[in-house]
Amino acid sequence: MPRFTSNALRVKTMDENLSEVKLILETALLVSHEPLSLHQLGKLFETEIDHDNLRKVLDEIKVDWLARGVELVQVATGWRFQARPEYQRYIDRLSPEKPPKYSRAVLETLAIISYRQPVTRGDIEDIRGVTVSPNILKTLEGRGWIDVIGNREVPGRPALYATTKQFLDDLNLRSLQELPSLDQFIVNEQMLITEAMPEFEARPTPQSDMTEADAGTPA
Amino acid sequence: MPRFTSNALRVKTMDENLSEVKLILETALLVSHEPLSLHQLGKLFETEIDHDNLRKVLDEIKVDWLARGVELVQVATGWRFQARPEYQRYIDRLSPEKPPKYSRAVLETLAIISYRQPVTRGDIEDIRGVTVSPNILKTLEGRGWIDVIGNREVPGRPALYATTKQFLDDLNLRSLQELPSLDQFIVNEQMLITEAMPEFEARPTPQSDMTEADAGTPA
Amino acid sequence: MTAATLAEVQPVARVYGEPILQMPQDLYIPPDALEVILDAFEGPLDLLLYLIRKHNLDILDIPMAELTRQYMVYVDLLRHTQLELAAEYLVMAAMLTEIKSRMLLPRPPKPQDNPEEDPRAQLVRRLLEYEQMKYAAHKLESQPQVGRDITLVQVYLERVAEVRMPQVSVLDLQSAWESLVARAKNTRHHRITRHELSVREHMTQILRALAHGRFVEFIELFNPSAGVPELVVTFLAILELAKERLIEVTQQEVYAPIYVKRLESEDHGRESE
Repeated sequence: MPRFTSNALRVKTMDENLSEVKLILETALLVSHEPLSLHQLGKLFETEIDHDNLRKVLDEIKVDWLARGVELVQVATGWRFQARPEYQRYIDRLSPEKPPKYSRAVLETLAIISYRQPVTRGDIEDIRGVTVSPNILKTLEGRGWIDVIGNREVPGRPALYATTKQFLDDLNLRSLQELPSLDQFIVNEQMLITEAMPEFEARPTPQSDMTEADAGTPA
Repeated sequence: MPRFTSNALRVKTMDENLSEVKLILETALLVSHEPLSLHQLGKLFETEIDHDNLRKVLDEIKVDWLARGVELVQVATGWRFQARPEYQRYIDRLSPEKPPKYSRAVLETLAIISYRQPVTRGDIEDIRGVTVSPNILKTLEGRGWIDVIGNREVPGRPALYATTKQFLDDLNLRSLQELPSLDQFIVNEQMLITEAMPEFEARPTPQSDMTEADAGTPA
Repeated sequence: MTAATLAEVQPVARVYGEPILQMPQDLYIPPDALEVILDAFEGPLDLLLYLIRKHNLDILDIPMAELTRQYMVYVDLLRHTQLELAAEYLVMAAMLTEIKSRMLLPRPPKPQDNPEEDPRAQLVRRLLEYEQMKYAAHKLESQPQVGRDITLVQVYLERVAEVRMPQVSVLDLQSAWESLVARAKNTRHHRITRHELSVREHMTQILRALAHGRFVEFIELFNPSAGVPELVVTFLAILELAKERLIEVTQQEVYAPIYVKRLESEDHGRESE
């Protein structure tokens, strides 16, 4: 293969030469798909550069990149530039995979626990009208969103579930009261025409509602 | 949807914020396999950054890289980092692999599609004066440089071909307007004799084939 | 063949192993060389263009007779090996013949509204169009190309396989609840008011505070600085918990401290779990 004379390397002073060597190394490392060994990096230049000197320049490049999102690292097969792990979350936003979704069963169970806590599995089953598989509760416990805060003193002493602090944090809520009010829904249910979706601001609720609700629940 | 707070962006001063934005943009562009549009770059951040500001930061990054072997450029689908042409010869020493060289038939077809789009295969044949083999179009489609953008509403509804954004990206162009101008052709019409001349390669000729074929054909 | 005017060192082609040092200078191409040479052209238009340019012919004054005769020779030779290409050369020959014949015919007086075009004009337009596209192809090829003249930066990113958790928003919860209620509408009503929610939240908090079966003084469960509504809600939560038999509220004597305790561990212990 014909080798072309490198103008870039035909320089006047040692310093200039070194800075050009540095640029060439940096460029090659930035475009390379795989790590480059000292041997490969040496092949970039017409004039031979011994490995000690190459290593010195690579160390300099490493220092140059210290405050950047990308770093020069040495791995088994050579040197490569790689993004610092802290930046992955930004880059991940570029190609958002569809996040997994919880099944309706999980969401409904979570909704019941959020709004009716503390509740037993039996309570959840009563409301949903179907059996609640232990996996659903395990999923939510595993996520750290619900936990058992006691047992109800009835035969079988069923566990009582409630939502955790982490649940509030993950949903960006300060307290359960910031959950959407369901008043609006009840109004709609009663076929009274109302406008928009419920809002999150605190609305005064008639005290009697709770009493009524309690009284209205069949024993 | 609740938005989670980004620590990296929760900074004290405007300056700090900006330098972090710059680092994130630079890192994403260095890592990305394809050009990133302003829209995509905006998605990197929690808080919205308008396109004007993004462009300003990109220009700053461009300036930062002026004295390096790599440059930030804008092409059809967005911004990307690429090695400066002056450094290509060094890079070639590492991986001498090159994309396939296209035949004149492929290149002429590509030229007609680029400059006369949208065109049907018939249009291409009219200009070139020969049948266009489906392989030629397949080659260009396979490269991602052309695609079918519709059909001409004439009998047979022939497919209309046009060039893709990737074609522009791969040719380092932002838009079709940046295609080399053909004005010069009209001026220098007479000087084209050598340029337009086909190149002949010393190719082994299937001599025996021809003789046989000639001999075998009844007169 | 006419004398060579160009001194070319590289053979342009080889025919039967013999190098052809230059392109034929005449319109006439020896049959031996024809196949090789025609291969080098993209078709009859390309060849015609080459011949015109090579001989510096005026594109508007093509020697039709000579060209046509030459094309017929090509067609004759080609039809044995490349029928399709032969057809294309034949079309060109026919076109050339037609142009020639129209030029030979005496021109009828032209009607004013339909001036007859020079029969060569269309061919010339095609030749120029084709030549321009050849020029465009040449220009495109010299355009810097990614992978050939441009290398893209590609920095490695070690993707930590992050387990992506489903995201749930408060609206998801609301709609889940609404669909529940819609389903259960005929049998019962679940009215969740903001007030009740805050009572329920406090019930959970109190149960957490009473973990491990310890006694907690009643007043410790209240946060006096939180305001009257908070105190009322806490009190309601304690009542509700007592009603649901989740806690036990005890007082030894009047005015003695009231203690609150979770009910479970006393009667049953944890072995039932």
